[in-house]
Amino acid sequence: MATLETAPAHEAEHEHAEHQHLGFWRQYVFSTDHKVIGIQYAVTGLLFLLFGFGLVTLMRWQLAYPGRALPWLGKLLGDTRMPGGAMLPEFYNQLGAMHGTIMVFMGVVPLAVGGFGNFVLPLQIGAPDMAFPKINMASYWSYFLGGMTMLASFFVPGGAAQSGWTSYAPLSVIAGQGQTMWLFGMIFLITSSLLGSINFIVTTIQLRANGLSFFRLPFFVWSQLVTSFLLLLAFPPLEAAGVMQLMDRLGGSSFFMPSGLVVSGQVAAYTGGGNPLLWQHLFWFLAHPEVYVLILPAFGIVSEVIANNTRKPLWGYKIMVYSLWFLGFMSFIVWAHHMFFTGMGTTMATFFQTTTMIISIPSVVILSALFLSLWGGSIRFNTPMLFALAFLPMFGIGGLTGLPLGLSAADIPLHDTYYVIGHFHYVVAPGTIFALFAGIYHWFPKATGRKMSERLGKLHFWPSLIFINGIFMPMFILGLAGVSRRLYDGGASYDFAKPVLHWNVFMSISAWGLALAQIPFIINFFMSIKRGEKVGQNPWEATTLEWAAPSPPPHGNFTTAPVAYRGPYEYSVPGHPTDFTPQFLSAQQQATS
Amino acid sequence: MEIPFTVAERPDTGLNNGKIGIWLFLASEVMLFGALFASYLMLRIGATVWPRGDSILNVPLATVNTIVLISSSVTMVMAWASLKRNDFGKFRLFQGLTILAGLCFLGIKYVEYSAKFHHGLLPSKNTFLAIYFTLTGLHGLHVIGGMVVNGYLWGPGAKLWKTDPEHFTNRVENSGLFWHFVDLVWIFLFPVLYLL
Amino acid sequence: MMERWLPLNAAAHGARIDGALNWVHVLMAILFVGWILFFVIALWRFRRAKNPVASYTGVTSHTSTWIEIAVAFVEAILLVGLAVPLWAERVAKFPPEKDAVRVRLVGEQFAWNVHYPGPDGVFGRTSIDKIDVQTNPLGLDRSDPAAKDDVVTVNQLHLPVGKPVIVYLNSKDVIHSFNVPEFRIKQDAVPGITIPVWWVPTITTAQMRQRLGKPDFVYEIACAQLCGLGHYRMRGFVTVEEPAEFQKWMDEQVKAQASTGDDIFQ
Amino acid sequence: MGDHADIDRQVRTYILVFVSLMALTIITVTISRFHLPVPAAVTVALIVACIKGGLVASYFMHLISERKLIYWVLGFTVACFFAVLLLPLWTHFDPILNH
Ligand code: HEA
Ligand code: HEA
Ligand code: CUA
Ligand SMILES: [Cu+2]
Repeated sequence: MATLETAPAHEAEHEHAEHQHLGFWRQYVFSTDHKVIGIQYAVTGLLFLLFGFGLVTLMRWQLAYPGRALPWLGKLLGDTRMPGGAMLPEFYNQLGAMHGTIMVFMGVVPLAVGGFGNFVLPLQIGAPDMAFPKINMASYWSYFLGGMTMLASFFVPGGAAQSGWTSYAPLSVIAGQGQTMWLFGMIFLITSSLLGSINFIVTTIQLRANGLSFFRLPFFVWSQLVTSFLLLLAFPPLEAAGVMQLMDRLGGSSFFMPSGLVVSGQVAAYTGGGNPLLWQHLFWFLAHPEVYVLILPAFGIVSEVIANNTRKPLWGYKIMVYSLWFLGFMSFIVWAHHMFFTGMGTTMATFFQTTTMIISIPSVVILSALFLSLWGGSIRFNTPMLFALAFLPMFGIGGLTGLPLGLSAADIPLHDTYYVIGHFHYVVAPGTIFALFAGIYHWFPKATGRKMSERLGKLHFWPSLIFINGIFMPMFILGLAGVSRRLYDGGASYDFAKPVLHWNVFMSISAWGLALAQIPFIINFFMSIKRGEKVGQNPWEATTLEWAAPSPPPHGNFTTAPVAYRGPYEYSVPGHPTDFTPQFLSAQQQATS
Repeated sequence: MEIPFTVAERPDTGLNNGKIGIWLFLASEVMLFGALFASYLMLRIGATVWPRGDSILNVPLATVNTIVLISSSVTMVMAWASLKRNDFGKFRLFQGLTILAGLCFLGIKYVEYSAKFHHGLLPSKNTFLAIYFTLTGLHGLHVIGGMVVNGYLWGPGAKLWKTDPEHFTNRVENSGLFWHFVDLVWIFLFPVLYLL
Repeated sequence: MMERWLPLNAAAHGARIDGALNWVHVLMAILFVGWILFFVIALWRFRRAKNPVASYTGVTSHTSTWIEIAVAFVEAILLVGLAVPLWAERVAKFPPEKDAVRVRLVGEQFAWNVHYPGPDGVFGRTSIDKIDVQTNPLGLDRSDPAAKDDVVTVNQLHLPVGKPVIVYLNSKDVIHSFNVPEFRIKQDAVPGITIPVWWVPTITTAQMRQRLGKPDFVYEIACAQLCGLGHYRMRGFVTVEEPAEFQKWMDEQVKAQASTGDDIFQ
Repeated sequence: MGDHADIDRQVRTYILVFVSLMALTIITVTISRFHLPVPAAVTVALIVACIKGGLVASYFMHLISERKLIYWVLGFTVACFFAVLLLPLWTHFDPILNH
């Protein structure tokens, strides 16, 4: 590879000195430093995850004990939501729609992409910052605005959006004001993602350190790169759809409104001529790639943690990279597997079933590679590794249960039941969320210079693993029994659901148990910032470039521009004195150290 | 450390950061307008009747607007070429013309819109008008956006020319790419909405 | 295998749907068990305490490639052998209309309107300006000769056993979804489009009551698509009867609705 | 900075492209006056628009001599563009019908 001129080291110091003069606001709030922005993203994302979890704990009360008054919190929420402490169906629907929206768009994506991507990616490629620091800042603040708009929507008359996170028209078009807020909020979030993804792609392509050729990139960087492409190309259609839905709601147009609608016995004031399925196409054109946006960064994090803690190279790194790209590309042409029951004929269904089956193969390949990486390792069971290891079978269960959903005939009994809820929660909750926890425990020392407590970490891990399965495993039973999702009473109205409904109580108790199991984490997180064990630059004895920077890294990241001398996972190289050979040490440095 | 390749090209990719950035942005714009064109197609194919554009819309005005926008693309590229020739005065001229053409486009659009509003031809009337207003409205917003950037580079942003001419030229090139893209979208909007 | 978890099947095609579901789950179970075993063994054998030095090369065998190819192959078989033909039968091989019971089913927030064509086999004209929530939810135009003998009910669908049924799904307002778990049928009711769906019920309600030992068993229509605050209670009922019983019910309805029809529906 | 002779040549190209764009605009408007049957009209209008768009992209946006990386990005984008443009139409062409 051609040698690249990078700025000499003294310039870095100059920048560093200049940085000292930045005031509090420029340094910590309106910062353009990728690390600060990453942390802002991560903390905001975590808070939203917590909030989204809060919403669902409320829902789980109603699902376990339909109609029963919730002791004191219920009254607190007021008469428009929980009169006398008993939940209204309107409010249940708001909670459901906002739980989905918040978890996906304001929790996981900002944490996985905005947080980890921003903090780790430039460090891992040896860059001083993102390619466009100001755009990076704009991306965070756009996200922040979007988040605030969504939160505010709970307080408009009629409450927040209540047409599901999918916002299917016509229901969403005739819904109350909360839906308008949802749309505006989404437009902010989409803008944020677009700005962010452009930044990630340019940064990865352009700011790689000397010697860091593409096939020396850590797998995490690859996963962020592909994720960014998905965001970049899949989000604009939802933006277009959002604009059209706004037009329908505010401008009286009929993009998604067919002719002849009669709502509550009144002929609806729409001229008609629109098509409700158009919304679904545009929504799923985003939302299917979006689910891979939720999982690919998780693959990336897990790969880093596994390579580091098995003390051996990832198995099949190149195949994993190719699979990743293939997965990314295919994810654009499988979306209609969410729409099998919208009146689809044989050829269309066959096409989308086939692409869906095809896309499962690269997932199998990546997962197999991660499983095989364990073989022959010298495995350290620290907290990040426990979360990463748990990710594998949990994602496996989620992914495998995607297969019957992907076959249209097998999907007939399963579509829109709790089986689907079970499927995707296995991939996003014990899957992605666990991977994110692994990432937090893994990179915390880099961000703060201190390790999180192992004891509290394990106290976080084991109960979380048990409870989370307690929530989601019974969902498959409910789903097979035919219980629909999004039911305010959890199915109590239906006789056929009666034999399985007792599980609802079990699931809810597990969910509250899971909530309690997060307390050690929250304590650990905040305590360790101040009191955690102090560590050096490379506490995990890792090989990738971020560990060449001081912990926490200063403004500009590296004291001298790092150079990559080898691939990312050179662990346990035969004949080498230590069991790790970092990318950033030259042969001479190795010899003298 | 300074961020590398903001001005100079990275040897192995042959590109500077801004250039890739703007192209990625345009890629997302392609998908944005792509989705709207998809909606147009789907609505039109599903419609029982679909008016010919010229039965409702003002083709002569739109033709003039097409010419205006194409001309502005030429002046834009000439503005950039002037910088390449080190002729800052010409740049000011051409860039100014580009902005004026943008204004002219918006003026004509305003006349078109107000005539529609006047006759009660609103997005709520039928899906043709709905998609017409959405597409042209969004396109209009892009024109405004492009003009703001071009105006900045014509005015306060031009200070950069004195300190870092190459960086400034790159900026003009990138804003030009965006402007041409806006033109390109119109090139498709015009026949699709007005002529078919 | 899966029958344990599913509601008792009561449609002619249902067994094959369940079969498909079975086979996918067999594949899933094999993969799951295989990988879990590998996983547990790997974690046990290669824990740091037991294996202090990792192997740089790791696995060299190509077994996993073969497993992946096998997975792809099995998926292809499931697809071509089961899913696609079953789907084709559902959506393209409708029974001839004359041999089937035909019903229009129109969803609204939050009820299912049932419309039989009556003895003449022709659905009467409906129009939206005749709709009245209380008295004429479908907007049936009784002045149309074809509408005179039509039968309309709310949330009550009667069907004869053993005869193909074609249901024409539609909606007045938002998207609903027609779902009767025992029939292995699910189909969205999308406003603006009419989507047909068909099946052959094989077990009468009375037989079901006996088999399940539940004297109050009814087939329930469960709306499967979020349609607003009453989504959870948008429940309809299907009664599957012997053909003679069904005919009797139908005749009664025709008589009752034709005689009072004009008074009620105006 | 490119040398001046090079730029001069490019400027001449720009003028040429400009003239062609004008001509094509006139052509497409004129043809539309004949009210051809819809399929023919669509074909002609789209062909002309594609030529015009191609000219703008190739010369004004310099795509004709761009780097490989940009081509990759745009190729990927175009594939996705056609996916979103065409696949939803299937809903119209392959619905469940009862005959
Ligand atoms: C991160 C998110 C994510 C991921 C990765 C996936 C992955 C997959 N999904 Fe899922 N899906 C969602 C999130 C996700 N999904 C969401 C959110 C919904 C619902 C949206 C809504 O309606 O609200 C949904 C819904 C959904 C549907 C629609 C169901 C319906 O509404 O009827 C379908 C149908 O095809 C589907 C299929 C698949 C398939 C085939 C995969 C495949 O990619 C999976 C491939 C993976 C594997 C095949 C596993 C491989 C692993 C091994 C072989 C190892 C096994 C080892 C052990 C178990 C130890 N998904
Ligand atoms: C990324 C996506 C995501 C995630 C992570 C989750 C997580 C969870 N979800 Fe949800 N869910 C959805 C996306 C997600 N969900 C979607 C899209 C829907 C469909 C909505 C619709 O129908 O429209 C849905 C629907 C849904 C339902 C069905 C509702 C219905 O159909 O009526 C249920 C029911 O139990 C549920 C439960 C849960 C539970 C118990 C968790 C738990 O796993 C939560 C676990 C959370 C944590 C463990 C949080 C950890 C965070 C911290 C500890 C923060 C610490 C903070 C600091 C340090 C500052 N979810
Ligand atoms: Cu009707 Cu849900
Ligand atoms: Cu999907």
